[in-house]
Parts: sequence; C-alpha cells; structure tokens
Amino acid sequence: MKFVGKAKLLKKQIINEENFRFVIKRSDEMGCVYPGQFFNVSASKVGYPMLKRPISVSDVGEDTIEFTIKIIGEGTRAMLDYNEGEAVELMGPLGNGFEYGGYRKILVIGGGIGIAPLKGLINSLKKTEVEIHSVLGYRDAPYLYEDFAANSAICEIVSENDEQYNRGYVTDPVKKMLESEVYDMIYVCGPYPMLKNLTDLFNSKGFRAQLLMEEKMACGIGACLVCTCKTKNGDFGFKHSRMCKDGPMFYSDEVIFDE
Amino acid sequence: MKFVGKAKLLKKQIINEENFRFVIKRSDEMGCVYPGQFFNVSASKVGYPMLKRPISVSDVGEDTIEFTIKIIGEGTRAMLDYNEGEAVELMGPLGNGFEYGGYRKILVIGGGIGIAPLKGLINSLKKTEVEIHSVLGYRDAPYLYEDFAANSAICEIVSENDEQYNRGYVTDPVKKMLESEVYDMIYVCGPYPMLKNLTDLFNSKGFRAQLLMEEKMACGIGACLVCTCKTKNGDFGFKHSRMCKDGPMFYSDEVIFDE
Amino acid sequence: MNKLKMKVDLNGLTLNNPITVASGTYGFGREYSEIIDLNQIGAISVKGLTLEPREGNEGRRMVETPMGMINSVGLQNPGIRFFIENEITFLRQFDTKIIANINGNTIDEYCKMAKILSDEDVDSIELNISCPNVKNGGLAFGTNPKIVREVVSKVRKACKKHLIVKLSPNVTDIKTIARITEEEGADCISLINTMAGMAIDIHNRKPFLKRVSGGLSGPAIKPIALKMVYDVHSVVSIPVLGMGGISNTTDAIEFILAGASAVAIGTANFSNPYAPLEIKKGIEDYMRHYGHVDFNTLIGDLRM
Amino acid sequence: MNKLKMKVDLNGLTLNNPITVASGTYGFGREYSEIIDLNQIGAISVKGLTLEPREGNEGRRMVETPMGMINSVGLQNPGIRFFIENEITFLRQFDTKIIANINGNTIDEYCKMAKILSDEDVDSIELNISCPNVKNGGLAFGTNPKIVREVVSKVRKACKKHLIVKLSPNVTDIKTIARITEEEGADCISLINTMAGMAIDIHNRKPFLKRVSGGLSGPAIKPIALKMVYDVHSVVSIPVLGMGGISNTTDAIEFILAGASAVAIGTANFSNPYAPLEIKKGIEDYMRHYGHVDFNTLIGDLRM
Ligand SMILES: Cc1cc2nc3c(=O)[nH]c(=O)nc-3n(C[C@H](O)[C@H](O)[C@H](O)COP(=O)(O)OP(=O)(O)OC[C@H]3O[C@@H](n4cnc5c(N)ncnc54)[C@H](O)[C@@H]3O)c2cc1C
Ligand SMILES: Cc1cc2nc3c(=O)[nH]c(=O)nc-3n(C[C@H](O)[C@H](O)[C@H](O)COP(=O)(O)OP(=O)(O)OC[C@H]3O[C@@H](n4cnc5c(N)ncnc54)[C@H](O)[C@@H]3O)c2cc1C
Ligand SMILES: Cc1cc2nc3c(=O)[nH]c(=O)nc-3n(C[C@H](O)[C@H](O)[C@H](O)COP(=O)(O)O)c2cc1C
Ligand SMILES: Cc1cc2nc3c(=O)[nH]c(=O)nc-3n(C[C@H](O)[C@H](O)[C@H](O)COP(=O)(O)O)c2cc1C
Ligand code: FES
Ligand code: FES
Repeated sequence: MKFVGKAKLLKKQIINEENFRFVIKRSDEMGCVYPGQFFNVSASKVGYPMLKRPISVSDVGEDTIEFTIKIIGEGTRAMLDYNEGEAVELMGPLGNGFEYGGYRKILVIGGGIGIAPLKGLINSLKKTEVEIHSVLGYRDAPYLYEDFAANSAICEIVSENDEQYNRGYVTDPVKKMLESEVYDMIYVCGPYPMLKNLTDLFNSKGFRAQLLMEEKMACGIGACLVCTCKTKNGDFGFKHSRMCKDGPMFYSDEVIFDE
Repeated sequence: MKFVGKAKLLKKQIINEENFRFVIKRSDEMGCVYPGQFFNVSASKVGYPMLKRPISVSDVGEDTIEFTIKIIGEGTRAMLDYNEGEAVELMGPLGNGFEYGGYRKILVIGGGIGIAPLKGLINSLKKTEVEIHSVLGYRDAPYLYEDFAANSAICEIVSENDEQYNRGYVTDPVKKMLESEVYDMIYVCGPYPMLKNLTDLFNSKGFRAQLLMEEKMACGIGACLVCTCKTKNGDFGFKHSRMCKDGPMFYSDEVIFDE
Repeated sequence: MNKLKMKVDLNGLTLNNPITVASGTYGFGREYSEIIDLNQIGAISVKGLTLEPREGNEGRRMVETPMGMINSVGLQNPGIRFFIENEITFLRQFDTKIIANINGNTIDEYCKMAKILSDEDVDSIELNISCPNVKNGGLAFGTNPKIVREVVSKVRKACKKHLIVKLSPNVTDIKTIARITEEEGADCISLINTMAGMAIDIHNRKPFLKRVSGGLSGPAIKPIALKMVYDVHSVVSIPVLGMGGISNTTDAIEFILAGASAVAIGTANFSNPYAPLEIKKGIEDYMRHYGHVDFNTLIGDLRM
Repeated sequence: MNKLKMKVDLNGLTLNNPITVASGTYGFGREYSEIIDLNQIGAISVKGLTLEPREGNEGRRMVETPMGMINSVGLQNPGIRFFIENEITFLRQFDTKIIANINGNTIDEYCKMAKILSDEDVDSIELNISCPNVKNGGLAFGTNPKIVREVVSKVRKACKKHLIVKLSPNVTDIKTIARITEEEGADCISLINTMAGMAIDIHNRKPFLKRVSGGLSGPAIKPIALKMVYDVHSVVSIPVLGMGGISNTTDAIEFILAGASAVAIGTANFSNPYAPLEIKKGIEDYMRHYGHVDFNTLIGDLRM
C-alpha cells in the first residue's frame, strides 16, 4: 500500500546545526511501515527543487512517522522551512526495508545520518528478545545515539573529530567485535565508502550483512531506472538493480561496489 | 538610494481570500520611499519562481513599509508562506512614484489591488491640506477602503458583483464627477482596460492624470528593457519607455495604449 | 454536466483521451498501476526497447538541475522478446493503448524490431530516432535529415502497425526533419525527446554522469518543446503527440493550442504520480469553461 | 591570505578577473553602477548595438518560465553612434573592459559596425550571429555553417579590435560552427545565446509574445549551455567565454572546469544584482580551498 498525498507535520525539532527531525501524521492509507523503508518527500511547497527527496523512516509510532534529516543541499535545506501544522507532500512507504525476524543477536553499524534508519530498526526490535550491539560513527559530536545506548548490550561510539570519543572510523571497533562475537545478522547504513570497506571486511571474514544503500532517485518506485546499483547475477554476471524498488536494503554478498 | 538585501517581515495579515498585507522593517539604506514607488520582492526563500515580483508601497511608516498583495499566480501565492520574523529578500525603492506637491483638490481612482498604492498616496497627503475625492472599484466586496473613506470629502465605491454597492465600473461615477468638479490632479491605478478607458475619457475632456502602470519586469531598474510601454515622442513618433525606470507613473497624455 | 468527447484519433490510433505517458518514465506500467488507474490514460509508451536485453549505463545515472533532470539510463530494458512474452499481457488488462518505443544501433535493427512487433498485440510503434547511430560515429539518427529519411522509409516498409516517429530536439531545423518524416509515411510525430545536457561535480571535478552528458527533461525544457511542437504542427498535416516538461493542466493546454493532438507526461510523473489524471480532469474543466464539447476542437486553436 | 592571480587573457583581451556580464542584461552599465562596483567586473558586454537606433518589439516582451525567462526585446538600442558619443566615456570611468555587442541585418551592416568601432575606445567587439539574416528568410546567421564562415571572415577583415564571436545554441552541431569561427580568425568564442522558446496564454489563446517566440535564458538552460561550452572547448584552441544560466559560484566553476576561460552573468543579475561579485568571491574561495594560486590553472581542469 502506498500513500501519495499530504500528511501533517506534527513536530519539527532541531537536533543540531546539520540535522533536524520531522514527526509526521501517519495515515491508515500508508499501511504497515517497516524500518529501512523510505518516503519520497517534497522539498518545498512551491515545488522547487522539482524531485522529491528520499528520506528513511527513523521511527514509527502508533499514528506517527519520524524522519531524521540532514541538511545536505538545497532540497533538505528547503525542508527545514515547513512549519508545524502544515501539510507535507510525500509518497510511501517505499522500497524493501530490513529483514529482522528471528535473529537473537545482531550488530548494527551506522555512520552519520545513516544512523537514522537503524534507530527505527532497533526500536522495532526492543519488544522481542534480541541482543543488540551497536557501533556508531560520527564526524563530529554524536547525536541520535540515545536509543542505541539504552537498548544495546554494547554501544561503541567513534568520532573523527570529537576528542571525547574514540577517534577513527567504525571499521576499527567492528573488526575487533567480529573477532570475539558471533552475530545472527549485521545491519549497516552509512556513506558509500563505509559500506564498501565493511563489505570487503564481511566478505573476507564470511559474514553477511544487510546494507541500506543510497542513490539519487526520481520516481522512487522502480519505473525510471535512474537509481540502479550493480548486483551479482549468476556466477560471473551482474545486473542493474533498482535501489528504490529492489532495495534500498541489499545483502552484502549481492552488491558489486565500483572502484 | 536603492536597498538590495533582506528585510524583516514584521507583520503578515490576511485581508481576505485573495489579499494579504506585509509590514516590512524599513532600513535607513532604503532612503526616502515615495507613494507610487515599488520594491522588487523575492517570491520565496528557495528562489522559485526565479524573478522577483514588483510590489508597490501601500504605506510608509516611521520605520516600516507596507505592501498589500493580491494572490495572482505562483509567485504571489508563494509569498504568503513567509512567516513573521523571517527575512524577505527585496530591492528598492524603485521607479518614479506620484508627483503630488502643491495640489489642493485631487481625485484618486483605484481598481482592485490598484487601490493599494493610492492608499500610500492619500496617507502621505493627509497632513497637508488637500481635498480628496475617491472612486474605488471592486469586483466583489470592498476592502482597503477605510483610509479613503476617512480622508475623502467624497468617497464613491462601486462593485461589479456586490449588491450592497453601486454596481458597475469606476468610469460611471468618474464621468459624473468630472462634469461637476475641477481637480488639480487625478491619480489612477488599476487594470489595463480601466487605465485605457479612463485615459480616453481624460483626453476627450482635456484632463491630465497620473497613471500607475504595470508590466512584467525582470531587472526592475531599467537595464533589460523587457518592461516597456509605448509613449509619445515628438508629434507623430513613439518610443518604448521603461515602466520600471521611466515609470511606473506616467502622465495620461504621454502613454499610447495599444488595441 | 455535459458529456465531453475526449476521444482523439492520431491518424489511425484512437485514444480514449489525449493524455499519454512518455517512454522511459513509466517502465511497462507495472509500478504506476499500483498508484493510479491506468484505464484513465489514453496510451502508455513503454520503456525504450532494444533487440537484445540491455543492462544500461554504469555509475550514476541522474542529476537534478533547475526544474529539470539529466538522465543517462542507457536504454536498460529486458529486450523485445521479454517484452512480448511478459509485458503485453499485463498491459492489456487496461483499457489503454500500448505504444512500443523501439531503439536501434542500426537501421537494420530498427526494421527487425518493427517487423517483429507488427505481429504482436501492440497498438503503435514509436520509432525513437534519438539513438546514437553506430555506423555514423555515434551521432543520433534523428539529427541528420538524410538518415532520418532512410530510417523512416525503411521502418515504414517493415512496419504494419501505426507508426509514430519521435524526434530529437537537438537540431537546427526541426521543421525539415518533421516534413521528411511525414513524406516517408509516418502516421504521427512525437516530440520532444530529451535535450543534450551536462552537469559537473565541482568537488571531484568530474561530470556527474559517467557518459559525460545525458538527456535533459522536465519543466526547464518546456518553452523549447512548445516552440518545436508549434513549428512542427505548422508544417505537417499528420498529428503531433507533444511532450517536454508538461507538469500541469496549463502546460498541457499550451501544447494542445500549439497544435498537439495529444500530450505525453514524462518527468512530471516523478514529482506527482497523479499528474496524468489531474491534467486530464483539468483539460475537461477547461473545455467546459470555454464551451468545448469535443476535445478535437481545441487542437491548434490559437488565435493569432 | 594568499594573493590570487585572477587575471585572464582571452587571446588578446586581458580581464582583471573572469567575471563578465552578458549583453542585453546590463544595458550600458549605468543602472547597475548604482548598485554594485563595476570596477570589480572583468568586462561588460553592452546591450546589442545596431547601425541605426531601434525601438525594439511592441507588446509584451517577457514571460517567465520554470527557472527561466523568454525575452523578445528586439534589440531596442540607441544605435552605434549614440553609444560611441554617450556611453563609452561613462563606462571608461570604471576599470573594466568594454565589449561592444554588434548586430546586423546583413553581413554588410556587421562589417560597417566593426569598422566604425575599430576606431573607437572599446576593448573588444562581440559579433552576435544569432540575428535573423534578412537576405536568408530571417533564419539566424549563426545556424548555417556557410553563412557563419562568410560573416566571420568578412567581419574579421573589417575589425581591428579583439573579436569575439557569440554562437547561437539552436543548432545541431555546435562543434562545426565553433571550428569555422576559429578558422576564420575569431579571437574568442562566447556562448550560449538564448534558446528559441515559446509560451502561450491559454485564456486568450495567444502566444504571450507578439512575435510568437523569443529567447529562453536563465538556470533552465544551464545544463544545455554547459554541454555546449564543453563541446566547443574540446574542438577549438581559442578561449571560450561561457554563459547560459550561471547564477552562483557552483555554476560558474562548472563552466570553467568545462573549459570556459571566463564566464558571463546574464539573467541572474535580475534576481540577484550582487551575483557577479558573489561569484567572483566564491571562485576565489574555491581556489584557496583547493590550493590554486592562478585562476588559469582552473580552466578546463576536469579529471576524466
Ligand atoms: C533510500 C534513501 C534513504 C535516505 N534516507 C535519508 C534520511 O533518513 N535522512 C537524510 O537526511 N537523508 C536521507 N537520504 C539522503 C537524502 O535523500 C539526500 O541527502 C537528499 O536527497 C539530498 O538532497 P539535497 O537537495 O539537500 O542535496 P542535493 O542538492 O541533492 O545535493 C547533494 C550534494 O551535492 C552538492 N552539489 C550540488 N551541485 C554540485 C556540483 N555542481 N558540484 C559539486 N557538488 C554539488 C550539494 O552541495 C550537496 O552537498 C536517503 C537517501 C536514500 C536514497
Ligand atoms: C510597478 C508594479 C507595482 C505592482 N504593485 C502591486 C501591489 O502593490 N500589489 C499586488 O498585489 N500586485 C502588484 N503588482 C502586480 C504583481 O507584481 C503581480 O501580480 C505579480 O508579479 C504576479 O506574480 P505571480 O507569480 O503571482 O503571477 P504569475 O505567475 O506571473 O501569473 C500571472 C497570471 O498569469 C496566469 N498564467 C500563468 N501562465 C499562464 C498561461 N500559460 N496561460 C494563461 N494564464 C497564465 C496566472 O495564473 C496568473 O493569473 C505590481 C506590478 C507592477 C509592475
Ligand atoms: C528517465 C528517462 C528515461 C527515458 N527513456 C526514454 C526511452 O527509452 N525512449 C524514448 O523515446 N524516450 C525516453 N525518454 C524521454 C521521454 O520519453 C520524453 O521524451 C522526455 O523526457 C521529455 O518529456 P518530459 O520533460 O515530460 O519528461 C526518457 C526520459 C527520462 C526522464
Ligand atoms: C533581456 C535579454 C536581452 C538580451 N539581449 C542580448 C543582446 O542584445 N545581444 C546578445 O548577444 N545577447 C543578448 N541576450 C543574451 C544574453 O547575453 C545571454 O547570452 C543569454 O541570456 C544566456 O545567459 P543567461 O542565461 O545567463 O542570461 C539577452 C538576454 C536577455 C535575457
Ligand atoms: S528512482 Fe526510478 S527506478 Fe528507482
Ligand atoms: S524590468 Fe528591466 S528595464 Fe524594466
């Protein structure tokens, strides 16, 4: 079930200089919304920029949906201008989210704004009995970590620039954890180089992870073929899979990273 | 002196379904602002539509400027989305406004949103000793008439559709008034057909009026030549005058109306 | 409320209404069928088909520009055979016309596809001559009048169906090309395809698209498209299917007044999947408002 | 802060910096001189001049389109004599180069103007070949390679100044035209001029512009302009002055990386009169950030 239309912005909250949160009224027409899925959100009321922006669900409430948005360019900057109480044009839920039924011990690895969709994931898991280990990487000061800290047996935070935390990239703690722990599933979301480096690591160690990937999108539903990534097909072949429709979740052993 | 930059929106006020009012912080860099002058106002914060919209000053306060805006298309509709307290990008004051020094008895004739700049005019006159006669024409229910009613010796209101008022066009009362009264100056602002019909009337009766004209604009300062109207030049010739720079006020005996 | 006549005949292809969707923006209709009622659309031009399946271009395929987007999909499609076996039956569920958009590397490939499709259950064949011509240094077929004449005349002979020729806008003189197209027997002309465009990532100093440039579509190109539709309509007597940046009712009516017998919605579907239906309703409202009972009276009805 | 070298030599015309303003958008500089410091601009291309004064087109001259505008000014200008007598001295107050944009109905008119201006105090002559050719049915000079060769070669002979040839984008093959321009002795190529575009008032069913169509400019055409600048730069060795929708620093740097030695700001002046100065500063910041000391090292610096 896909909703196409306007939904009320119930709450707008500034997280820090770069990030903000939208809580949107969830309507019945949206049906079930799963972590890892996304909505295509109109950047402004005047219809500029033209294309809707894909934004992951970062939490789902009884009748709310939460988005956590990082200001990147003119589209996300424009979104910040919606006022509480106004209607936001959007479409969704879209794509295939995470698969998470039946796992007992999982590792979630997020980088920057890539932490947002994982927050939705762990908040869906809480109720069941899952042991969560988290590794969160930031460029500067951490944010969005509270739910991870509260719900994870282990929660490692690294930052490239904030001296209060372990300096470096998520790959460092992950390497160590993969040596001592066994996980039923690993979930990753973050920038392309991080996904690529971790996938190399997983492949070399025989782990399989669910990656939430990102690409520029237009239709958001699988019709226009502008959002493809290379995935394996047969023993030596590849195909171009649609990030929006076949993903955005792909298993780490499916994806072919370029360069 | 022309101000180019951002000014704070102090107050936004809905007048009726189609019209709203902006009160903008006036800055010293704007210098003197005269009735009939206009500002080029950015329609939205995202820069779409691209071109600024020309909006007349409908009143000038000690440190405020008032605009009265009618929702016409996407630009003016977008303007309604500015919030109080936000900065509006604009440029002005621009153009040549009304000439009004020394007249003792004047007639002002406004049609629809064309009444807005005349409001600025009569409010500048109040302090001096001028007898004001007003004729205001509306399609539907009158608005913006209060200052005219309060300050005019005669204030005629006509409406095309509102039965509470004399039905018809401004030309009807104006015709009568020109027969019985003598005016030092006539001021007119309104839609093109109204300006044209009144000008024909003035020309046939030997009156001279100041017309505030309108044309699509780009630069707003006289550089691009897209906003021209035909004006008389020599005995038989014409030239293309720039509405933004040589106008928007033209004397009724200067303008050549087409069709 | 009056009953309006919305049917329009594109010289042998009769549409229930003048709203179609543009090739490459609608896949084979499957995805959008979950969102809107395809029975409401006059015709669907399917994703550009090639003789063999194609995986399309690698790397980033899209970059947004002011009120436009540049795409470089590279004709990813499952091939004409797969289309025939898997997609036609799906589309036939709906009361809409099927336009098969065909793309070749050589004139021979175009002819083969036209021949194959002539025996299949499609309503029209749209010859996309914006494809790079392998034998002519990769320049698009549609930019050289001589080659346009050759490809249209040969495909015409191979094609037993209604034939639309889709023109490339990247030319000096669209009128000459349109005239040739008509002379060689096209039943209808569609235009415009995307315009050549480019965008550069100033930080890593590479074009955003691996192939350097791609095709610009969307509202940005609307004024150019409208002018070309007007120009073409003024020199041919076959019907014109207009497209290029149409996003709302006003846009669509502009094209129709300029001479388009029907319009295609492309890029606008991405920002507003309801666009085709809203525009259809908008045209009906406009017709009622101005007292038109038959859509056909609107076509080319400019008062100059 | 390092001292940056912003001077750039357009093959005989040396600009203090690579930011210029486009012909027809800046008049003769008078109006904008009240708003910004013209000394900060590398060059001003003045409003298109004709041999005789012209009143330009009647009726509405402009219509806005999505991130663009269509103009139909029709070369309103006071004529070359008035320009020489009244405008040059005004512009000479400023430390900026004067580019005289010339427009003819015939090749002869172009040559006459080039000859006259050769003896006047202007720094460069910009030959606008987008004008309609009276002797050739009104088709623009710049769309026919043969006529481009003829007009450029003749004007070259008549012209003792630095000669820029400004190309029309409404062509199939801009590369061929650029090559001819270079062969015939142009010192520099500027592009793009406006694209042919149209808009219709659906309520009174007339084109908004009396002349039916006009020239589309602004961000909408940026991707097309950038592609053409890239293409032209790849086939000529004379410098390219790039323009078409440049509105901010990123746009300008895209053009420079694509091969433009300097850029012109046109339509963007209307929405933001500070654009030339902001872009100049933006380029300087970008150079500092990436360690460029000399602007010239940025030109065409794409990493493919
Ligand atoms: C499935 C999916 C889920 C997502 N979920 C989220 C989420 O939950 N939260 C979130 O914040 N984001 C999310 N994103 C990412 C988000 O969609 C993008 O950040 C957003 O679309 C960016 O839009 P923009 O207009 O702000 O930036 P854009 O304008 O698209 O710009 C992107 C970047 O490119 C730069 N740029 C533009 N032009 C040039 C140029 N010429 N040269 C160099 N650089 C240039 C911009 O400055 C900017 O840094 C998701 C993406 C996908 C695909
Ligand atoms: C000097 C001056 C002073 C002014 N002062 C004021 C003032 O004080 N207050 C005020 O409210 N206004 C004033 N105006 C007018 C104001 O500038 C315009 O109303 C405004 O620019 C309209 O912008 P828009 O984007 O809302 O409408 P636009 O988008 O420009 O649309 C104008 C109209 O055209 C229609 N339209 C668009 N496309 C088409 C099409 N294809 N076919 C048919 N119709 C179409 C729109 O629906 C709309 O009705 C002034 C103008 C000038 C020149
Ligand atoms: C993503 C995308 C893919 C396209 N693929 C094709 C195609 O396969 N065949 C074709 O003839 N046109 C193709 N086009 C061009 C469109 O059919 C249409 O001619 C063009 O986009 C202009 O219309 P628009 O501005 O409404 O999108 C494609 C356009 C887009 C945006
Ligand atoms: C209102 C207007 C008038 C113009 N007049 C001329 C002209 O007289 N001569 C000329 O060569 N180009 C003229 N141009 C074209 C511009 O110089 C420029 O090439 C074009 O607008 C593309 O740049 P832009 O998108 O930055 O405006 C004009 C453009 C506009 C918008
Ligand atoms: S965005 Fe259109 S297929 Fe993914
Ligand atoms: S708007 Fe540019 S001259 Fe008037």
